[in-house]
Formats: sequence, structure tokens, C-alpha cells
Amino acid sequence: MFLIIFLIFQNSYFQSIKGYDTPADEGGSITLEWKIKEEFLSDTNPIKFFEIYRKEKEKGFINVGFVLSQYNAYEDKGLIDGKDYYYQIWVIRERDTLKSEIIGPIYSSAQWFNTNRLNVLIITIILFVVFLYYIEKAKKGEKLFVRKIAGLDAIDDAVGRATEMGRPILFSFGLGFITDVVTIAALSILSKIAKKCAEYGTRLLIPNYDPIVMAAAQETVKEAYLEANRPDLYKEGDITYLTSDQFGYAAGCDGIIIREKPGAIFWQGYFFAESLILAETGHSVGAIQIAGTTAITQLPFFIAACDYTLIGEEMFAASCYLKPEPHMLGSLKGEDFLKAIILIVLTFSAIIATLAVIFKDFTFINKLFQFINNIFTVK
Amino acid sequence: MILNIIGTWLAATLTLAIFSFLYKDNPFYKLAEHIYVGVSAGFWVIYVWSFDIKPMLIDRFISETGIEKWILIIPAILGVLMLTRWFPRTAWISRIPLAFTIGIGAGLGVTASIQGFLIPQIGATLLPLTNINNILLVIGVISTIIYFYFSKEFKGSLKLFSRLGIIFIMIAFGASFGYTVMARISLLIGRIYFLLHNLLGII
Amino acid sequence: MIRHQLPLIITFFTGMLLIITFFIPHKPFGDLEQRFLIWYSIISGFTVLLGLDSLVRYHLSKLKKEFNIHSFILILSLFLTLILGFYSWFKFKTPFALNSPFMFLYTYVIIPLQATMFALLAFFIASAAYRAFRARTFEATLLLIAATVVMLGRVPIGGYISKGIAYFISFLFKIPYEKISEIQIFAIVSDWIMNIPQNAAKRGIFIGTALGGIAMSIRIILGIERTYITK
Amino acid sequence: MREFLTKLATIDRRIIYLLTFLVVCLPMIFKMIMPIRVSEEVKMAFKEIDNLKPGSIVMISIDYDAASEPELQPMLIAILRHCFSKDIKVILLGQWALGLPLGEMALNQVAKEYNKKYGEDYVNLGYRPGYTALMVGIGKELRDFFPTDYKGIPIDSFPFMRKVRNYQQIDILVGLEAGATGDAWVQFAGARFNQKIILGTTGVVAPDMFPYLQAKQIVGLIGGLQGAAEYETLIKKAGSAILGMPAQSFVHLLIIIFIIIGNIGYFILRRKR
Repeated sequence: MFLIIFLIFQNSYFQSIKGYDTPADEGGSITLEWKIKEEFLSDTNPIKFFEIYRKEKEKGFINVGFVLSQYNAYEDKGLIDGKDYYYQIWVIRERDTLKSEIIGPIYSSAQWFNTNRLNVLIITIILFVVFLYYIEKAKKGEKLFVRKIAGLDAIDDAVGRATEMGRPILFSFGLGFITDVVTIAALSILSKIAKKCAEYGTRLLIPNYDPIVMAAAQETVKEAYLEANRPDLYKEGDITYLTSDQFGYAAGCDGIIIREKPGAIFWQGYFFAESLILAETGHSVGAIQIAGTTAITQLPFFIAACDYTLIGEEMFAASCYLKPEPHMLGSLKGEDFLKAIILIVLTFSAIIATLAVIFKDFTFINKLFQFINNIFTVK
Repeated sequence: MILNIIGTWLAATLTLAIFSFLYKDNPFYKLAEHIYVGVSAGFWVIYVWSFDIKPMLIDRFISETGIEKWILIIPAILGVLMLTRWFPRTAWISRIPLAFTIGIGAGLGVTASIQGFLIPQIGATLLPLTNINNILLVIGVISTIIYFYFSKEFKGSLKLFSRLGIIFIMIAFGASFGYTVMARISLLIGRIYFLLHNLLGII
Repeated sequence: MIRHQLPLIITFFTGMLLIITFFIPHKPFGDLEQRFLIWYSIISGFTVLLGLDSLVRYHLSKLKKEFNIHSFILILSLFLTLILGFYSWFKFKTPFALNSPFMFLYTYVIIPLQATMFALLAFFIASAAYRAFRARTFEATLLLIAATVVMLGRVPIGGYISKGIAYFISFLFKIPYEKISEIQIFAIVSDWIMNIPQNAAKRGIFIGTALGGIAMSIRIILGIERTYITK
Repeated sequence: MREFLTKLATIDRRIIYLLTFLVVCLPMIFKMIMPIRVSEEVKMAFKEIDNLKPGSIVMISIDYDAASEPELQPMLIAILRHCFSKDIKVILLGQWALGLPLGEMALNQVAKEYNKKYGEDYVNLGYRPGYTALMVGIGKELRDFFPTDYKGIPIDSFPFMRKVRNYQQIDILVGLEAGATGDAWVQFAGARFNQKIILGTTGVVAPDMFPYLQAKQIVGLIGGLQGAAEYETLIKKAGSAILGMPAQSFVHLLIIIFIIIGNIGYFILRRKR
């Protein structure tokens, strides 16, 4: 009799108290949640912290952890799946201790699928399928349309004007390495410029930061001169290795620019803060400057200091237009397809969201918007 | 105390050696540059020893027991295999640990980009067009994406949206320009504060 | 065959495993993921040493050809750092102990060199601002205007200038100065630019780069992109 | 008029360098102080930490090095002062190895001001390679990566560290960023483990973090020296950031004047051609 009263009486401290197997986990973990009734949250006798007590079937209670007063949940780990556990929460206050009623039996279990991440799974599968589809198509050599980037016309004009002025052309990859995708894109832009230089017989200077990129540049230019059947004009000496130090490279380039006074300069690749010195010296000798980089932090300075700038992905589009290489072309087309989907989702959702606000009581629209919104929330 | 004075003078000479680059590229700048490359390379070796090899391999090997102790041999071997890249003949072996780390990096990257960026960022753009800021935000994101869309010629409405996109992009780059200028100047202020305060004690 | 296929197989399995364990928390996968992450942490420490070899080898070969002070100083400072570093670690149990010689090297060599290297940029920006930043196209003009507003909005002097403008407006349109003197025009417009147009454009750009990054990761996992492995 | 303009347009670089140097030095020598206007995103960051109860845990990640010290060190010191003044426990670690000594210096300086004891009020875990793998690994068990602190002492020997298993015991993660590590924290710790994050970044990185702020993936953003000065104003304890702001202001003005003069000269010369 006494025991039952004790149980009922205890129940009055907590508004709610529950324990359950932690969802979407590898098992061995139970989560406890509780809420103290208002009247027990007095300032005169504030709660210091909560102590968590656990008991197995026949054994006594042991203290397994504690949580500061501002929390009302605890995750107990290291348990054995399928075994019954009982819990009790002690509310340690300044002057006394309140004990919750005993809850249980509860047992932990592992889940095979994290249901919270269903939206991530669906999108991951879509991305794999879309990219694989377009890369295979590009590999098979199918004609995939890529529009001509305005920057390519600017490149032609620049080479033409430099030739009229009878001044050489300078090309730089910046501080990129051969493993950077932007360096590979810059190589195909270089091959277009080299072909034009071969036709016009204009001298092409390429100072380099990385020896491997220099070797790739020499290869590309030699090939371009061959294609324009002017192998005699190709001068290996114009494609040199300067230094592998950021500002040393910038100072080296400045020296060449001031000495050779190029008519057109191409900054295509990955740049860091030295882009400032390079673009400024180029401007001081009156050269037409065309920049192209994926380095978001340097783009503002290139746009302000150069005549034309290829912004981020425009470089990949330019190189795909010039010399479509399956991996890059396939990825670009895959990205475009996904961008189209995102554009549709954004416009459609904007309309639905606006209607949901206007027709507050029309539950269907609100439910539809909740559904879309739910897909794009991280749980 | 003496050490601090010597140190401050050493730091001041190195600072002026780097600043001398402003006058023109000179041997003092090159010297300071090479000291920096040498010292920072040395730093990395000390870090790898005291924060990777010692605590994660040696200490753990001593403290672990049973099967866990011998499993530790695998990452140790993979780590050492990485160093085979130093010798041209055996360099290809280093591709095995390299492939391991690149695979993990790529695997983590895919799910993180989707859960950590695409979903929340698209989710944050599902806004009702009920106030001017929401309208500009949604239109800004749409027109910027259209600007970087390469599968269709820019005609008609696409041309309009791409023009709108470049306006948003230029305002964004202008803002980054202003913030970057602010950042670069703060670095100079920090250095001059060092020269005026620590070295000369004027302020 | 082994040289090319094995790395690609390893990349495929580790990549796919890390994606699968993201969705399946159940027993074997969760532990396996954590174990692979610990191994990744251990191994990635060694990659740092790779760069060291090419650096030392390059400068030693230069020194062998003919003595030059720069390569000599580099090698000397490298070994000096190693000696001081291991000594500090040995004596203080950690290289960070504030009074250790290693920390001396950090405070009085690394900080001045690295900080000053980047402080140079303020000068380069100033001279580029004067000699190269031109409003030659519509885009560049828009960029420079936005930059000017943000630069004034982000610093206290912007407040004084907007007070001046408020005084001028109150004088011109006879609006009492007190009412509009507190409005910091540049700061408000700059905050709006940062939170709305700049935000939208950056989100659009980063959605593009995120898709590009995912495409690259998928190409690596499926062995389509090989430059990483075969180079 | 024309030769004046051509002379103006071709001023030697070094004169501009000297002018910039002077405009930075003078306001600092005369110790000018200017009122700081606090922006919304810094207020959000301040409120998040201010609402924490004593005994809560804040993890600070040092993701910068000496190159960004003038912007982020005052931010670190201001946040440490704010945490210690509210008896909040601090766990320090870093992803940029060359930045860790800066973290150690700031910890020692501020701990003395509030006489906080190592091991009881704050712990320095030091550096561990692993980057994104580390961020995900900590999500399950911190000890798998940081069994010991930066001195090799097991972290279980520190009382408040005993209950720290992973992100669930960490109330706020403050990332001090000079590069892309901030994105990694948001995508790997924030989205995957629902960790509340505040980012303190250099001026270069700050604009790129606004999309995270608007999408509520971070709860506060402190940008550049101006952000640090605003935080110092909020905790009512002036530091080197506030001292630097006047010089910052005048150089901004100087740069804007340079751009304007440069463009006037450019347009007049262009119309002549």
C-alpha cells in the first residue's frame, strides 16, 4: 500500500517524463526527456542539476550521468540492445532532492536506415544518375550544345589588337597546379590563343609558377603551332619557369611586362592576392587584359582592373566550347540540367508560398508548401 | 626579459626586410622569404610528430589492448607507405594511401555538400513574395543561376534574366571588394601597431 | 595493372562506404566509418611530410651546383626549427609552452614574416586603386559604387559623412537636422546590400560551385577522374 | 591641364605607398577613438553567448594563422573575456596548425585576467590532422581523436571534460575563420549533428558567410576588424580592434579618393583620344 502511494505521490513533480530507443542510430542508446511542473521551478530553491539513475531487472539503481539545470534531455550510451532498462531522474535542488517515478522497461535497438536523411538519399541518387548519364553521353562523343561565352570574342579581339600594335602576348596560369581543374580549363583556352598567335606570327610569352604546368603549357603550345602548321615559329625559350614563391612570381612577371610591353595579357587560372600587382603592372603598360579565375576572392579586383573577366564556371564553359573534353563537358551539362531543376523548384515554390500566404485558409496550398519545405529542411 | 628585446629586434628586422619588397624586389626580401619557408616547413614536422604520430599512434598503441592494439598497425603502415613517394622507383606505392584518403574525402564531400549546403540553401530561398526583400532574394538567386546556365542561347527572357543576374553578381563582388580592402588594411594596421608599440614604444 | 587498378578500386570502396554509412547507422557500418575517419586523420598527417621532400631535395641540388645564400639559409632554418622543436617538445611535453624556444621562434620569426607578407597587400590595393581600378564597363562601375558604399558603411567615418549629408539635406529641404542626423545612410545601405543582393548572388554562385564540387567527387569515386591517382 | 593630368595619372607607386603608410600611422599615434555602430549579425552572436548559463561549454576552433592575426586575435580575446566573465567553460582546438600558438597565447592572457584555472575552466586540445574527417569523427566520440590535450594529459583527468562525449554536450561552437574551414564546420558539424555555430571571420571571408546566416545555419557572424571592434563595444572592454578603427576609416577614405582621382584622369584622357 505504502509503495503505491509513494509512486503516485512522486508522479506530481514531473509534467512529463519519457524514455525511448534513440532513433536512427547504431543501437546501444536510450534517450530520456522530461519536463518539471511549473510550481517546482522556484527561485528560492533553484535546480542545480539532474542526476540520471539506471537499473537493470534484478539489480539496484546506479548513477550513470548528470546534466546541468538548463537541459531537459539525456542520451544514455553503451547499452546492450534488446535488454530491459529502468530509469529514475533525481532533481538536485539547493535544499532538497526530488526523485521522479521509475520509468521502464525500455530497450535500445539499431536501425538499418536513418529515416531523417531520406531527402539526402534521394538527391544523392539523382545527382549520381544525372552526372553519369551526361558523362557517358559526352564520352560517346554525342554533340552536347554549349553556348559561346562572350569572353571568347574578347580573347580574339585582344590577340588581333596586340598583333596590329606589333606587340607580344603574355599568358599566365597564376599559382595553379596541374591537379586544379581550373588549370586544365586554362590550358584549352591557351591552345586557342596559341593557334591565333601561330596564324598571326605574334610572339607568345608564358612565365610559370609550377614546373609541371610549364611542361603541359609547352606541350599545348607546340601542338597548337603544329595544327596551324607553323611549327617553325614555336620558341620553347618563351615558355619559362620563374619561381615557386607567390610574390617572387608577381615581381618576375612585372619585370617581363615592363621589359617586353605586351599588347595583350591573359591571366587565366588560380590566383591569390598577387593578382593586384599583376593586373596593375599590365594596366600601366597599356595592355588589354583578359582575366579568368574560379578564385572568388580575386574576381572583384580582376573585374575592376581588366578589360574582360571570365567569372568562375564561365572558364569551364569556354574550355568546353573550344576543346570539349568528356569529363568536363559531361559534368557541365549535368550541372546545367540540375540548375534547370533548381530553377523550376524555386519559381514553383515562390508561387505556392505566396499563394499560401494570400489564401491562408485554403489548406491544400498550405499542405503543398509544407511538403516542399519539408524536403528542403535538414532534420 | 633580454630574450624579449632580442626577439623584438629580430622581428623588426624581418618585418622591414619584407617591407623592403615595396621599394623593389631585393636580396633582403628573398632572404626573409627563404627563412619563412624553412621555419614553417620545420614547424610542420614538429606538428606531425607531436599531434599525430605520438598521440594517435604511439600513445594509443601502448594504451590499447587486445585486437584494437594490432589494428593500429594498418594506419601506421598506410602512413609510412605515403612516404614512398620520396623515391621515384617506389613512388607508385604511395598511390594506395593516397587513394584511401582521396576516397574518404570525396565520400564525405558528396553527402556534406548536399545535406550541408544544397538542401538548407535552397530551403532558405523558398520564400513567399510578400515583401520587397524576399522578392529580391528569390529573383537574385534565380537570375544568378541563369547567368551561369550554358545549355541555351541567351535570347528573350533568358537574356533579360542574365542581365539582371550580372547586376546582382556585380553588387556582390563590389561588397566583397569593400570587405577585402578592409581586411588587407587591418593587416597593415596590425604590423604598424607592432612597429610603433612593441619596437618604438611610441603608443 | 595493379599500379592503376588498385588505387581506383580503393577510392571506389572507401568513397562508396562513406556515402553508405551516412545513411545506414546499423552496427557494422557505424563503427567502420568511425575507424576509417580515425585512419584518415592519422594518414593525412603524413601527407604534410611529402612536400618537405621536394623542398629539401630542390634546394640541396641547387647548393650542390653552386653555393647560394638563400638555399643555405632555408636548409639552416629548417634544421634549426627541428632541433628547437624536438627539444621543446621533449622538455615541455608540448611545442606550445609559452617560454619554450619553439614558441620564441613562432612569436619572433613566423608571426612577423607571415603577418608582414600579407600587410604588403594593403599597399598593393592602394596603388591598384589609384592606377588600375577603372569604371571602364557598366559592370565595373556597378562594382566600384557598391564597394564605395560598403567601405563607408563598415567604418565609423561613414557615420560622420552621413551626418554631413544629413546637415546638407536638412539645410536644403528645411527638415530639422536632429530628426535625420542619427540616420547613418551608408551603414544602413551597406547592411542592406550585404543581406539581400550580395546574399542572393553569392548563394546562386555557390550553388553552382557546390554542384561542380559534387560532380568532381563523383568522378573521383567512380574512377572517371584519374589525374589525382595516376599523376 | 593635360600634362597635370598625365603627371597625376603616372604618379610613382612608391609615393602612394608612403601616403598609405602615413595615413595609417597618424591616427594611431594621436590615439583617436571613434564611436562604433554595432551591426545586427554581431549582436546576434553576442546574445547567443550572453544567454548561456554558467557551466555551459563553448568550443572555439582556431582556423587562422599569423597572416590574419590582427583581425581575428582581438575577436578571440573578446570572446574569451565574454565567456570567462560568465563562467562558461572553454574548449580550444584548431584546424590550422600554424594558428594554435596564437590560441595558446590568448588563453593564457585572458585566463590570468579572470583567474581561471587550466583543466577546471578551460582546456586546450591542440591540433589534430583530419579536417572534415575529424569534424565528423568528433560527432560520435571526441576521445577517438583527442584522447589527450595539447600537453599529452588524458582529458578524462579534467572534471568538466568527463561528460563531454561529442557535439551534444557543446552549447556553441565558435569558428574563427581565415579560409574555407568555416564552410566545413557549417556543413559537417552544423548540418550533420545540428550543432549551434557562430563564425568569426576575416573581412575577406565574411561576405561569403551571409548565405549561411540568412539560412539560419549559423546563429551569428562577426566580420573583420570592424566586427571585432563591435564585439569589444558589446562586452564594454576596449581592445586593439577599437584602437585600429580610426586608422581603418581614414585609409578607406584614402582608397576611395584614389579610385575617384584615377577614374577622373582616365575619363578625361579617354575623351581626348
